[in-house]
Amino acid sequence: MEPIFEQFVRDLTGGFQIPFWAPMLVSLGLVLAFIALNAMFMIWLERKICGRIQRRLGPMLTGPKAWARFSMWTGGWFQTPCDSVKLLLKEDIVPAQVDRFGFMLAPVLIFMAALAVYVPLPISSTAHGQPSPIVVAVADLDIGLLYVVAITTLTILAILTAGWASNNKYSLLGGMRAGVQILSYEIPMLFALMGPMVLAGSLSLGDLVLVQHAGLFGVPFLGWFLVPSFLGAVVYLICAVAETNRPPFDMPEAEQELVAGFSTEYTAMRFAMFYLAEFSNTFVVCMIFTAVFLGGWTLPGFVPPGSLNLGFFHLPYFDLLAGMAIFFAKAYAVVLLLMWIRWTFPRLRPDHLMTFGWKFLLPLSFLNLLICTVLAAVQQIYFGGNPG
Amino acid sequence: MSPIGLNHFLGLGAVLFCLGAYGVLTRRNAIAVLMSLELMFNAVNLNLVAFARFLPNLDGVVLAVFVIAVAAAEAAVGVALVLSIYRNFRHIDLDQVDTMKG
Amino acid sequence: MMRQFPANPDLTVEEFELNMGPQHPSTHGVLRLVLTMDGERVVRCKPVVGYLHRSIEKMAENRTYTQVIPVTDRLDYCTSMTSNYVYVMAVEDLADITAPPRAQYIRVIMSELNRIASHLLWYGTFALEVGATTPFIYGFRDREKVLDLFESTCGARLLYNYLRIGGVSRDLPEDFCERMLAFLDEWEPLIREYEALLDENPIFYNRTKKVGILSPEAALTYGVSGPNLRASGMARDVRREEPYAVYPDLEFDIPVRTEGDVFARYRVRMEELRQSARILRQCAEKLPKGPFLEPQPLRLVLPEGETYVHLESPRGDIGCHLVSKGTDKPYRCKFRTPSFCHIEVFEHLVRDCLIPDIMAICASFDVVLPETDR
Amino acid sequence: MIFDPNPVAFWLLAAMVTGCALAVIRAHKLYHAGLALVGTLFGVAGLYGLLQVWFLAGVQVLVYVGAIVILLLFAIMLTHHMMTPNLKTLSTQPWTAAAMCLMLLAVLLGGILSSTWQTAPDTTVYPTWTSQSGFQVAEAIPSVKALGFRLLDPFTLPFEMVSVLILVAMIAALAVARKPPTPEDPAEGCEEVVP
Repeated sequence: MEPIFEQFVRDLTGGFQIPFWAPMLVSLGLVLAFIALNAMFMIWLERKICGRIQRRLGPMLTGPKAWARFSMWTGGWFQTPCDSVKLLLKEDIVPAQVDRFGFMLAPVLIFMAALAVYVPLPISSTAHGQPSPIVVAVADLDIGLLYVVAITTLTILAILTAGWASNNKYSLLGGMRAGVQILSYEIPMLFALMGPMVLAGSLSLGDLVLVQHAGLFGVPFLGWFLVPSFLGAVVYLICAVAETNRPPFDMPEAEQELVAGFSTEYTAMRFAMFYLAEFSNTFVVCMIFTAVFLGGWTLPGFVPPGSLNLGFFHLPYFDLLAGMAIFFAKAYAVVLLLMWIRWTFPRLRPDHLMTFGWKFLLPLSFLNLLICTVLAAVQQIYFGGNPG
Repeated sequence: MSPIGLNHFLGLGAVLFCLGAYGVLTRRNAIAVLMSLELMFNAVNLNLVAFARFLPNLDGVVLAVFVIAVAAAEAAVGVALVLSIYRNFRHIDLDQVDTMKG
Repeated sequence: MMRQFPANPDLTVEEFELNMGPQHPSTHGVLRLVLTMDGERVVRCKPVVGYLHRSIEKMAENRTYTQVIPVTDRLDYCTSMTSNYVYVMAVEDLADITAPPRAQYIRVIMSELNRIASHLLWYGTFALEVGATTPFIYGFRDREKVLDLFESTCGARLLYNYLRIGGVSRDLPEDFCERMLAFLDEWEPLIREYEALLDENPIFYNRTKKVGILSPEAALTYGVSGPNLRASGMARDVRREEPYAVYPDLEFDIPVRTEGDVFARYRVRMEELRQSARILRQCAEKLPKGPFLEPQPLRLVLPEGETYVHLESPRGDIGCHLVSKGTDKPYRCKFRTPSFCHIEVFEHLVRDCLIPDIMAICASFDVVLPETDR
Repeated sequence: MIFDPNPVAFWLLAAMVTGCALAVIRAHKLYHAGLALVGTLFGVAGLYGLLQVWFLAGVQVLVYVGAIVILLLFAIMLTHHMMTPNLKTLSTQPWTAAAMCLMLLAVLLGGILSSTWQTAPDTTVYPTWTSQSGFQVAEAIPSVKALGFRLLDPFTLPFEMVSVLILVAMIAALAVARKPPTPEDPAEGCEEVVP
């Protein structure tokens, strides 16, 4: 992020040297804005998809009437902003018998985790004014994937704390369920991600994407790790749904069983933070899936030019914008898949969930790791070493 | 501010270790004792990593990885023991778990 | 120092009591289950009813025989027609009145339509209890069409107050049969769609198969009736065993499953939807012309005596025990409602289950609380 | 390059670590002690980051916060009523223990201050694999790859031993925490007991 940001400011102002904290502050602002806006859009989309699947229209009344007349996909645009304002204005209740410290800490913790996890996620790359292409991320960490998985564990902590501090049996059961579920599904998820790690020889998400672009066995179309590590992709996606507590893995907040699970006692802004974090995390797992299995911002055999000259209009940073467009298109394709799953399946039972995770997904992820290791060895021996 | 050297890290490690030791000595609850033990593990790890970076030798980091692995194993067995004690005594107050005294 | 030894050495975690209801998203109204839990496992379950008691039976004692009919609507808001019917049947039995044939057919049509509406409602909520949201909307969408038919007949969509002593309150509209057949033609293929959403789904299969198994013996002991009894392998149906109205003239099967689990109860109800459609088609064909009501005096006085009649409501065997002392008001009007018996079974079935199983089991019995408490 | 951690960051992290550690050993509600332990662990992870050992920082958060502390919190939830504070926090002789620990601290600090360490700037050539040139290329920051090679080259045996240890610990934990089998016990127990 920093080199590009500096370059951008220099381009714009003609040689202005930015202070060292500016990129951090700007990326923090960008991520915050992205989380809020994207979650709003996703909630709207979720309701529309849900409506489509259930043969109804979804929200149609808020927003410009003229658009709503056009089709169901253009109506109700202002629904989620209105809902957010409503949530903001509601009374913030801290029940008398709760543990105040934990009760107040939990939403902050879950939101912090949702925010921090964006750091190593690469959304594009650009060669503009740089000697070699630079990955666009807040910081393309050397330990990217490990960082993401580590930060995710904070979510368990937050949910457990919310469940415990609420001093409500439903909340406690929800918190415990969430803890057990996320903890159990983290293991197959890690092993599923390990396949691509071995293939790329790196933990950095940027490297993973670049390796996929280079291709496996010299064939660019084999490059997406979806192909060599197909089992891993399936296992990861299932585990990711479980990690984000989305249906059919929404045991922790199963409405029909535990009222609202760990968030039963939460209202107003605190509840909104849980809700926002949930959607943010959903999108994050889709972004990770895109970066790790779907080739990130690249398309096989396609390298966008650094700038686009349309004759009358010169568009700099074209490779950056094209990469972002590709990346978000892929990520939203995964989001749509998750939504489709959500509105189709019934909910699992906690013990079935455990059996499924430990006895099915975990061996499958081991198998995937084995396949990937063999493929990586073949690549290394016959095709000139680790591409990473 | 004066530059930070190896001694700063070692000193912090010592403080952390002593806090952990105090916890182990004074806490009566088995889980609290386990937590204090984790503090001591961390103090040791901090020293190892500081040594690895200041007397440049990566072995310290490798050792720290091993310590974390052992700590994980210790916690698993420890919690299992706590649950087992709880099942038999309905409490986990270590001062009262003394049936072996006869 | 005092050392406390456990009362039960097998306990791993502390047992705690969980009040599920009377306000809980999935207890459909106001059922309260007092659960003793060991973690997620249910150790004991004690259903508590009575939160919706409206003393319908007492109210009936202070009204004339005709005035009781709207009260019976409130017995079970999902199938007001059959609640009406069982009361009207008791009065007719005691007064020795026979409704004209057209009225008999209309009553059967209404009962079966109401069975469809009730089962669709059940399908939606049952799916919701196991965590699938989409079937809920499907079920309610098609229930609306049945309600439209009711609305065109008697003007009401929920509490019909349609049946009268000696017939029904008004004749069917002109085009009722055509519209009903059009609805059936459109709707019957959709049953396949409902099943496609749940039947072949491994998650649903795992949630419902071998869960909450009710043996035929236990079912009889607890007085379970209707689809729930038939799912336990007993082919008992009042329509077949003590046929009333025009059921002897109609051909229909009684779906039976032998497993007695949640899945079997679900399947039986799905098959009943088809059978109801079959009955309705026959009724539309055979519906005779003629009067729809044999008018009765406004202040109907029944001879002294008592009677017990029962019929097959969507939920099971609903009965009415009517005692007359020769006045214009019932001396005693007691309803035997299937849901009340079904709730008793929970205590027996829910033991050693997990919380999600409670939901699946409770929902599979199709309990309606107003009927339980009366 | 002389290795020079940022002093502001160090002192902030040191304050966080010490403060949270104090809370761990003094908190009345055990759950709060657990949360404070998370704070300490994050502080230590931050110190690892300050020492540029990012991999270890990640592992610290993943294993300690993600597994060990969660496990401890589960144990707290299973063995305590929800809100009862742990009343008897300290044993009968807190002051003796404090004195002993202070003495220990004095000894440790004295040892640290009286020793002279052979500190040196980090100039090690950490081996890194690249496709062009095989093992080579110097890196001043210990990368994940460098650590991986170090872990598997001279420390292969301990590495494998640790995996055996973890396996043994897992089996032992299961054996200890398992319910004594009863005849009517279902094959699949409830899932919370498995640590």
